[in-house]
Amino acid sequence: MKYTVSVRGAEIEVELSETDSGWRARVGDRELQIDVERLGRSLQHSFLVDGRSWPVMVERKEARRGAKYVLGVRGERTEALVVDEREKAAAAFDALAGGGQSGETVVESVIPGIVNKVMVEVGDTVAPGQPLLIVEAMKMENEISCESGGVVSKIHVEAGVTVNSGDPLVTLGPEPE
Amino acid sequence: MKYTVSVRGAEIEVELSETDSGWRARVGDRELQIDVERLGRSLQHSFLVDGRSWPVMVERKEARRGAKYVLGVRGERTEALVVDEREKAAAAFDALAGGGQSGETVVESVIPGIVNKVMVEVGDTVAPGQPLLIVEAMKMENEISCESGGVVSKIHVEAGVTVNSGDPLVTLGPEPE
Amino acid sequence: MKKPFEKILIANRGEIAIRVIRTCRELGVRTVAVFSEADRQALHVRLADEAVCIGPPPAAQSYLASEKILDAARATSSQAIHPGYGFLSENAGFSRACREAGLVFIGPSPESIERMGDKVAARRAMTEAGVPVVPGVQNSIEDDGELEKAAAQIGFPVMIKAVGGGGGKGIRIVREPKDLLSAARLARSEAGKSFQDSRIYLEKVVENPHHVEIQVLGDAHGGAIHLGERECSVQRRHQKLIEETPSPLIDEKTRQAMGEAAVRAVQSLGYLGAGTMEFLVNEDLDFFFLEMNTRLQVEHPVTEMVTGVDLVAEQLYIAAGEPLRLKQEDIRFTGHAIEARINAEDPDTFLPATGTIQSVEIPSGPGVRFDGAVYAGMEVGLFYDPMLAKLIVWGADRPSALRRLRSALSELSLPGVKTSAETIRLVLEHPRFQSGKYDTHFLESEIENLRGSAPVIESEELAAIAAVLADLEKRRSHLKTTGDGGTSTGSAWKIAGRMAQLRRGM
Amino acid sequence: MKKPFEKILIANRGEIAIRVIRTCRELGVRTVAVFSEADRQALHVRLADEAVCIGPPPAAQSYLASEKILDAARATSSQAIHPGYGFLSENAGFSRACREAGLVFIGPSPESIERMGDKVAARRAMTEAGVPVVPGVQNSIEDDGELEKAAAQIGFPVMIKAVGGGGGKGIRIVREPKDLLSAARLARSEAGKSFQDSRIYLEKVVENPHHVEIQVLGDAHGGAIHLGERECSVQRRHQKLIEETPSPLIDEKTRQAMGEAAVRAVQSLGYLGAGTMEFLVNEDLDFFFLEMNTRLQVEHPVTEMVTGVDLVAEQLYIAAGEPLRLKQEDIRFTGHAIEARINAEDPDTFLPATGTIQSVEIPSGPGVRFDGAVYAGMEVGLFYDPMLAKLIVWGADRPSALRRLRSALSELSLPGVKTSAETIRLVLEHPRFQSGKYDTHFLESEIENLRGSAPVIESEELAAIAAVLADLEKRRSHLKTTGDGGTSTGSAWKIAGRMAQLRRGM
Repeated sequence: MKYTVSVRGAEIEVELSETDSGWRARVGDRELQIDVERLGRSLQHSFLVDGRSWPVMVERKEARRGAKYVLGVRGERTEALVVDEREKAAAAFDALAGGGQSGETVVESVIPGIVNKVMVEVGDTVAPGQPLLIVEAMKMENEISCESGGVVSKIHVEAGVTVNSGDPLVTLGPEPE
Repeated sequence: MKYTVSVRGAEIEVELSETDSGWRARVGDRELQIDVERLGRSLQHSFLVDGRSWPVMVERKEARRGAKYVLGVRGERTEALVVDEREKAAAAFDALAGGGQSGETVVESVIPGIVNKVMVEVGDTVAPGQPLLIVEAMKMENEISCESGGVVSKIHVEAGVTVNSGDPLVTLGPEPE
Repeated sequence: MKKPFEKILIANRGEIAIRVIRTCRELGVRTVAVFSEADRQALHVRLADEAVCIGPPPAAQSYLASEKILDAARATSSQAIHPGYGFLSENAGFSRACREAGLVFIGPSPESIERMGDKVAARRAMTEAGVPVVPGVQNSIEDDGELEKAAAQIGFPVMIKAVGGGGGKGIRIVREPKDLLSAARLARSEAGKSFQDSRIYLEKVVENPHHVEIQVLGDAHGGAIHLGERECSVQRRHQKLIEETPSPLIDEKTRQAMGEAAVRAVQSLGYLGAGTMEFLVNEDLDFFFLEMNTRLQVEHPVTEMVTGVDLVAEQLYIAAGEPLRLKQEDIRFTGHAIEARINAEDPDTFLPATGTIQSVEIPSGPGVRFDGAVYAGMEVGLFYDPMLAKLIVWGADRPSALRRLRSALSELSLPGVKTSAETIRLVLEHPRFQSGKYDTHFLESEIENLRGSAPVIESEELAAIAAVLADLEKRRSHLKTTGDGGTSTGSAWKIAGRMAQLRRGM
Repeated sequence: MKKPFEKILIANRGEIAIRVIRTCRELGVRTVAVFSEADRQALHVRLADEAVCIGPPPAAQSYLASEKILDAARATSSQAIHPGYGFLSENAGFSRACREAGLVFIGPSPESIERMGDKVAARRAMTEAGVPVVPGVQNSIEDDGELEKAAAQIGFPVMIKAVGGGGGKGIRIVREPKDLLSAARLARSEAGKSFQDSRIYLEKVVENPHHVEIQVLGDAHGGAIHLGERECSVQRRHQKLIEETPSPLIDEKTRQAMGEAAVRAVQSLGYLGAGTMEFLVNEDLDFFFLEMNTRLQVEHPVTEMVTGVDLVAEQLYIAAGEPLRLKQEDIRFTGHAIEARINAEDPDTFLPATGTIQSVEIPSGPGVRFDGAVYAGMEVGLFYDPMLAKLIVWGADRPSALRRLRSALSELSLPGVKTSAETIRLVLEHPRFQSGKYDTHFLESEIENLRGSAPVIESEELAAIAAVLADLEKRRSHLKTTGDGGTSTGSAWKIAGRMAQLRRGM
């Protein structure tokens, strides 16, 4: 079985086969012997890879394409996205279809928190760097501003609403020419 | 609902009723307000009993009659056996039917371990205090002897066998008169 | 041993409530926890002897609601209230309300808190006591015009600070005149929310400053001692991340002078309890009073590690009216201690993170202390401070302590939430931190370089392999559950499982 | 800092393997764990850098299999082997095999081990070095007749001891002549199994003895220091349960004399590495050499807590040929430390217990150290020593340390297996232990009284209520799963669940 995994921006090809005592993995031109045990029903796993010991905490996250895992090894977290061929094709299609959607920009929350104040209205023309709203978290107020200018075409939230990281806050359309 | 619970040899009657905010328990002439939360899927529970806080670790054990629980509170373990009326009747019947079974004594292992040596054979007459076998645990050898004498009628184990606490080792019949 | 009190209430949550409970339990003092509805399952509730719910999650309706806390203290017959840090700990009104209710407030008098809480008044008091302060204005400034004038006079960059508070809230550094008014607006609003006092003032920015603070204790009989310094210059967003003692910056002469200045200040204030004098120290080892924290500090454990003194126990005995149990000459310093704050935060943005902690593995062993409030299943929300725990280590010297912290961090695992542990590990690898030559700008100016230098585990490869195996496991268990039986191929970890079974059968 | 080695193999398991890994990780020394098939998931395997399976569960086929361990060391290019305690740690043959294989054995020379391992030879060597020994025979005794004669000469009660070993194995105390031969038979068999040497000898029983031992370090250059004493008199079945330092029994003069005797012995032996001179001390403070443990002791952490010295690090540097990094005058003692051994054992019988640890909650906070090998899901079996962990605390004085230990114990929870924690708590409550006036008979003679005095939690009532609620929960969840839907009455904890949901919706 052959898989593509995206780790820290790099695409890594992993070829796996089952052996009598565990797994054999081929990564690039290296071949590794792997013995792995999961500790009970926990997230903790013990990997022995060619005799080296790696405790790996495996968390599964939702992802749009493929399966995303957060792997914690000795306090270090690494995210890995497992993509199969079908998913790769779909992602490529998405990219072709254009993520930019006709010059629109969506300003997303970079922080989970509570919207404290919305400082713009639909139809406002905003300049690059202009503060759009304030999101409060742990009593710290954080101004959310836009990187590029435009015209506010949609406001997705109102004051008092709870938002998570990545939630859309404001959509900006292109400035009228 | 009324329950009988056996704790450290004492039988405690508990009457429980559900309230808006938790439970009301009547134990003897005391009435207690109880708010309880289980922590996720863990064994740990947080009890607030009339404002006092008790973290309680709840383990369920198998028991012949009723349900046995081991309750860990701040490092102290207490065993409690919940008995309902039907089970109490059955236990009483068992007692009446006689646990002694015609003068036979079963010597049980007081320790989990591995039987190292069996020093008697079926038919042997043994004196009170005589060593019957050796059970080894953690490299310590422990002589298992009988409290009263008799004739060995059955040997339940052989050298090399693993035994748990309470497992029958040797059955002694009455001495011929 | 005489108990300082029979029963006290702890008006706080999280690790500091647990810290106080631990000392009380040792001294035989019964504890009453208070909790908001969001904290019913919290560890401080379970570890306390009693617990009282004081309202809904928002702090204003629970941990900041003085009246509810006083009611809880009366209902439980508590003799005293320990405020921890944050929340009501530096609220003079609360200290006064305790006094009026006949309860002992474990901390200084309302008058001391007011004097030091008003950062402008504190600066004046220190100047009078002969302690140098950071150059700046003498009063708070309301008017925008005045603000612009004062800032120009001091010269950019200037620091906007809240009159009413500390802890990084309401602070803005302004580099250009054009940003002054917008920064002031945000600072006022934050300050108002955090301290119920929206007044601000201006200070000169001390260039390349070190944040060095002195721990002090004062009793009700005029006694005052200091317990050495703490270096707290690893900060981001004006929040400390790593603290250590002794400071790698200052020399013995400066240490002595700062300690003496701090004791002088405590005596001139008639200060009661544990407190911290914060100083900025520049590269010439000149030191300037910054503010006084009239409470226990988050980073107090490093002082405990090198002195062997239990600061919470001393707080309790002082509050009970006892004279100081330690003289200045009893305070001896051994080795080096470092604290790392484990916050729920995104290491890429330093912003608070949320999630459910799936399991807890905490470091242990020689010289390792973990003051935490975490448990498996804990939901980390947005209502309160994101600090989850503190990892503190002691070593015979600074290099040993650094190595031990790095080693201990590798044993910490709190899957389900991102933490500051990654940032801390990066800092520990940095040559400037290792050399001890770092100031308060260090972290924010170096963080991008730090991230670039992220030590890659063997192990992008390992990550890829582990992810594939985890995914395989997921698919197979899915097959087993939803498929039609015959096609089940079993677990990806099956070899392990089978071996384990064989073993059990032996 | 120079590393003592690049990579070492740890020929042990459990908490001591982890203890060694922690120091190595700090020093930048890579570690190789070995494990039996029963330990594939063990914590020491996960914490080490590398791991090698060395055979089936029985120790004779894995942790005692020298050849397999040497093979593993060679295969992993390890430079040295740390034996921990138990297993091969006092096996002269193994020390010699390491030497012959070109590997450094982190411990004394085979000659030293042989001399001290033969308890009869050790007694002779000590007598020659001018260190007092317990009265007894000069040689081992094979013949039953001779045994009876010698015992009569010494006078009952006598102690049967194994020539080849320590650690309580092969020891029998005999009070009456009639029990002598049966006790000797068991002692010989146990000794043969534990030490591959079934020889025994006899010693006089010292009445009401204290077990006090001195920690020593010797280097390859003739250097020798001691690190004070440990009192280890809380024992049952000849196994220590609680250890502390300083000893509450001995005075400064005795401490000095014992320390000097121990250093003299180390020098006269040319002893290399960490070792412990065990003494019996009677009520008149006369001390008698009992035996020398030529390895790290289980209870070494109490010494580390009061001196700040990392004994494992010193072992590594000594083994690497360095001269001692510490002089006698560098060793300063601060405060009081106590260790409690957390064994898997039935508190009613002191016999080993088995089970699966369901979850792990470990104590933490100021002055608390936990050296453990436990994890949630761990199966505690019968193959190895039942010790799961050690809880060590430091306090400014003995009463503070005792209070801290009691407090820390209340935070320890390992559901699924019975442990010695309950016995330890009972001991801590006992006035004789609190007063420090206890000898090696204390625990076994007082245990029944101790059990009678078991502090009853509020809480037989609480236990009853909790059990009923748990039972209710069980029945209701059963109903929900197997019943026909409509009759489900939900969880007994449902109120909590509903409130939690409401909160999340806020």
